Amino acid sequence: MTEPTILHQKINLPYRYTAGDFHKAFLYGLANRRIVGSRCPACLTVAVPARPFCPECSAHSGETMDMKPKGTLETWSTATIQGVTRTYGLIRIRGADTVMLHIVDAEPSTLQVGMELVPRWSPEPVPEITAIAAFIPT
Amino acid sequence: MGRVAIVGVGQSVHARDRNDVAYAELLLEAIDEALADAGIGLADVDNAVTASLDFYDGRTIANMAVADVVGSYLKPESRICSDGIGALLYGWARIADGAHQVGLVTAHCKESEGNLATIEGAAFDPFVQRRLGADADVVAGLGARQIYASGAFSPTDAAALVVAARAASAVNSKVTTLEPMTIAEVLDAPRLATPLGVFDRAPNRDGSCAMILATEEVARDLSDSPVWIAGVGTATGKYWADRHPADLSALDRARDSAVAMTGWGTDVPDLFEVSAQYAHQLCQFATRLGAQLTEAGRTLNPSGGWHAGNPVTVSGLSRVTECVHQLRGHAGPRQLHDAQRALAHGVAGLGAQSHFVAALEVGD
Amino acid sequence: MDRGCHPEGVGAVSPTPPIDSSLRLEYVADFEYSYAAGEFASRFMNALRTQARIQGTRCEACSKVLVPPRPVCGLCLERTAEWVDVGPGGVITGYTVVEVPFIDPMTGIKRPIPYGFAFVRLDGADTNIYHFLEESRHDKISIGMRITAVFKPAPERDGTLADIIHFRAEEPAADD
Amino acid sequence: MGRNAAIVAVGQTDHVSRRLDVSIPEMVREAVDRCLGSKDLNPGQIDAVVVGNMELFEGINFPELWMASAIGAAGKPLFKLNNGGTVGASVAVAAAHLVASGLYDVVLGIGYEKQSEGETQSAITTVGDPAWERSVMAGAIGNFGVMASTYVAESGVTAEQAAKVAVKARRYACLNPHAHVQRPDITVEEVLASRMLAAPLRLLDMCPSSDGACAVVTAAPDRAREMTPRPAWVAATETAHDTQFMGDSPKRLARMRSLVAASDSVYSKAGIVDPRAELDVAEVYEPATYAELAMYESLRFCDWGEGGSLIDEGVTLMEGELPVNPSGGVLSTNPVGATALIRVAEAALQVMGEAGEHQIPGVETALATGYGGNAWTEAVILKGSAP
Repeated sequence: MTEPTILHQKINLPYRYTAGDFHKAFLYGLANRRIVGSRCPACLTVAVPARPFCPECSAHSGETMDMKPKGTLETWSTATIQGVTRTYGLIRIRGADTVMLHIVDAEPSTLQVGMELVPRWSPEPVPEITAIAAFIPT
Repeated sequence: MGRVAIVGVGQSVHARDRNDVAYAELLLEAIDEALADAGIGLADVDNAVTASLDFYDGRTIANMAVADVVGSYLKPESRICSDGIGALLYGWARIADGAHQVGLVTAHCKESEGNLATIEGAAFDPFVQRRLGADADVVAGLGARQIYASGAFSPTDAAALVVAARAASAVNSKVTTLEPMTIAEVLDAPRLATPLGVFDRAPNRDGSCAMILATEEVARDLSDSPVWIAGVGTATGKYWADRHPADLSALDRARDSAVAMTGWGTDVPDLFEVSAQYAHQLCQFATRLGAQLTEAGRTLNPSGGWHAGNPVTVSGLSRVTECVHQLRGHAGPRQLHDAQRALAHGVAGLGAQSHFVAALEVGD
Repeated sequence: MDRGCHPEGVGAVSPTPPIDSSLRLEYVADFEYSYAAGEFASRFMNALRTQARIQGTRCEACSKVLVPPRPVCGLCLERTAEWVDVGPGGVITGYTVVEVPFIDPMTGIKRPIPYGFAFVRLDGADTNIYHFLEESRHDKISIGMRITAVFKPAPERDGTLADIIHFRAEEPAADD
Repeated sequence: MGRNAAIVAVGQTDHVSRRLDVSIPEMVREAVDRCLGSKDLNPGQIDAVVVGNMELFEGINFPELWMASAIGAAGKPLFKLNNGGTVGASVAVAAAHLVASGLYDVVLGIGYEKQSEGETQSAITTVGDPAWERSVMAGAIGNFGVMASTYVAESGVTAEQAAKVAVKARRYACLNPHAHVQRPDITVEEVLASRMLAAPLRLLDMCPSSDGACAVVTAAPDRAREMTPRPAWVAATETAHDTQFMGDSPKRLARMRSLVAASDSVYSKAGIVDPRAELDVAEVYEPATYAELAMYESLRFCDWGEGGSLIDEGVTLMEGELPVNPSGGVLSTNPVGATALIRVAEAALQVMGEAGEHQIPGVETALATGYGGNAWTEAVILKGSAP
């Protein structure tokens, strides 16, 4: 039998994702060093990041709201992905009923559930999740 | 609705780097075995439902690659982009409603061919998550810490399931035999995504699975002891970041809707084949389905389960396949005494968002 | 959780965001795959790379020679058995000239236009393959036209269908 | 054994080149809200959701799980299909089977694509096998160009006849508020003068690239009758594929064998002997002008080689014997994952008598088809009375 042929190929494609009003509010908020959430007019769930539909009841979100730029750590995990070691956390912004994924910049052994974290803003004021470089302990 | 049976099952050898075969050839191994098991030819099949994922297969409309081997020329083939039990459910519906008589259900995947971190990365929310560069292991690690913190299960419970799965791999000819391992070795292994270690995730595998479904009339003609699909169910939970990992309402609903079709009442099935890519999830899902973790390797995942080595998408049908072998009494060294009823479970998505359950039984 | 009261930590309600400007997040998928070509493609590619031979497989049931070669004849649902040399000559069974550019996902860059693109039935084959034509002038191409494969030089061949650069007319087109 | 299923509600976005005002989940939700709103249904009445989309077109893996809450599917059975352009019709067929089997009473089917967010022509090139067609693919357009050339050679159809299809589509699109390309003043001369993309296909011979979504509710008989006065009953469905490799089907478009097989099957199941006489309207998946003419033949609306004559004689115009694509068709609107579901949805609107300005009077029997993958077909017959 012939030696198996392995085809090393790439799928290399550009994409561009249009943010609707609520993601726009959140991302432009980050660029202005603000954390923006949204509230469900039906069940009053507060979601951070802001989003167009309630994660609890699927209703259209109502108003957006500015949140205090601090939160608590609910869980974390340290992993090495594509050669980069990082600690990721799920952070509950104060007043939010949801958690958000971000990078936690702290020695993992010092992390505790419920500890307070604040954003360390990136020097670049971009409308991207990376406008927060990481969350850090207060 | 008409009664539907499984009259043939087949699997490829599941192994790391099946680079001796292309997708279609890999799937053909399973289809050949399933057809031989049923005692029919591909021409006898009147419809196919396949399960596969474009990102893993590395091509768009990836079911095109298997059109010939599933025999879909001028015939129906439909494709579910999720766990194979989703395809089984749809294949069941196409026969239960009287539209078809003999169906082929397949799943295939080669985890070794793509870069899993980028493939899994594409499942993250593109607005507020994807740029952070996480992968499915991180989602599992975040969840595992919460599960362990709740006290429901410990890393030792999870490690014990990994140990049992590795031991079971030695008596499952369709998977690569894994090195036996102790609980301590699993716990002390290098970390994957804390608190999870590298053996908490099922091994990277290539493989396929196929089965033949038939109406009651055809099934009785082909077999003295068809395995009946007594119930099917599925549900999808909230997106991973919006759902606490202890929220298993989607699994509950999938199980409840499958069991409600069976008439089993509150009787506990004789056998549970449960899918979970991460060991702590296996503790959760198996317990929630009603299995005893201490029975791992016996009435819980006698096949070894996903941790004995199946690819994503295929695990669910591999679980069904083991149930079929057990219910027929053809499970060889793994055979349970007098198994009559079984639950097979499949799962898909970041943080196990979608659950699928098939209830299987033998007897009239 | 009491959702009836104003949640703690919430500051001033921000104004409705501007909807006149859109925000689009860029993302470049860069997926790397190591596709196993499998038994049939491996054998085909090896013959193409080392000997510039093009091969198909014959279905035992219907006797059709199938290119690309494959394990199962999709029409008969039977295994193929025999390997058969086909081409390098053949006929055009359908064609176009592509004049619209798009990104080649294998390279991430746009292919130059225009280029001839055809259904080619190789001599000895019963199926067609898609491939490029050397000719990109529409009025110089026709169905039934005889063409032949132009191979890359042996050292440059890497065992893909692109080892055939394109197909060239057996009879050169008269210049206008 | 199985029970009947009927389409009771339809909703679509207004399809355009670029929806820069909404994200993918918001766009899909818009179709869902319109669909449920059209019959005053609420999300709590939906038992299961089926979604059709091509993941690589938008680059999102498991998109249905990402948008589960947005489409009201969280906590429910949720299925994702992907089989190319046919997928929207596959969604409708899956919904019908899931209902007919008795498993679910009410199923929401969704198809969508936001083509502006990716590179569809490039992504579709990855449909080719990495060992075979991929390195020599030329997107959907190159493929269609070759297919059209074989059809022209086979049937002698002319560019003018094809252009008449383009004119019909874009004019009827003006009667459909959701249609993308609406050109009331389009002429045959304009089509023939438009830019050549892949001969014989010119710009105006091709379907556009659209952002859009479509949603359809399918229900069991008792529920259907509660939800709407005149449901569109699913009288017959069929799926037929061609083989794995594109070069296997000798002529592809001309005498498209999967379309012949699938349409013959649904005609037979629905008791239709002469489709031209017995169908009241057809919504066919025509990716290019030439394809519609070729499909007339495979669908047995006319004899082989007579597709061009059919458009010349006006048979498929709205006032003709068998109107084809009064919605404007794929030539006017093409959000790929939604496109074939729109065919089914438009056929359902015709049967329900809700098609508005492009309503054909008195539709009792309608055909919808999906086309995609390697010349695959999905065919559905809807009727005004329960089978």
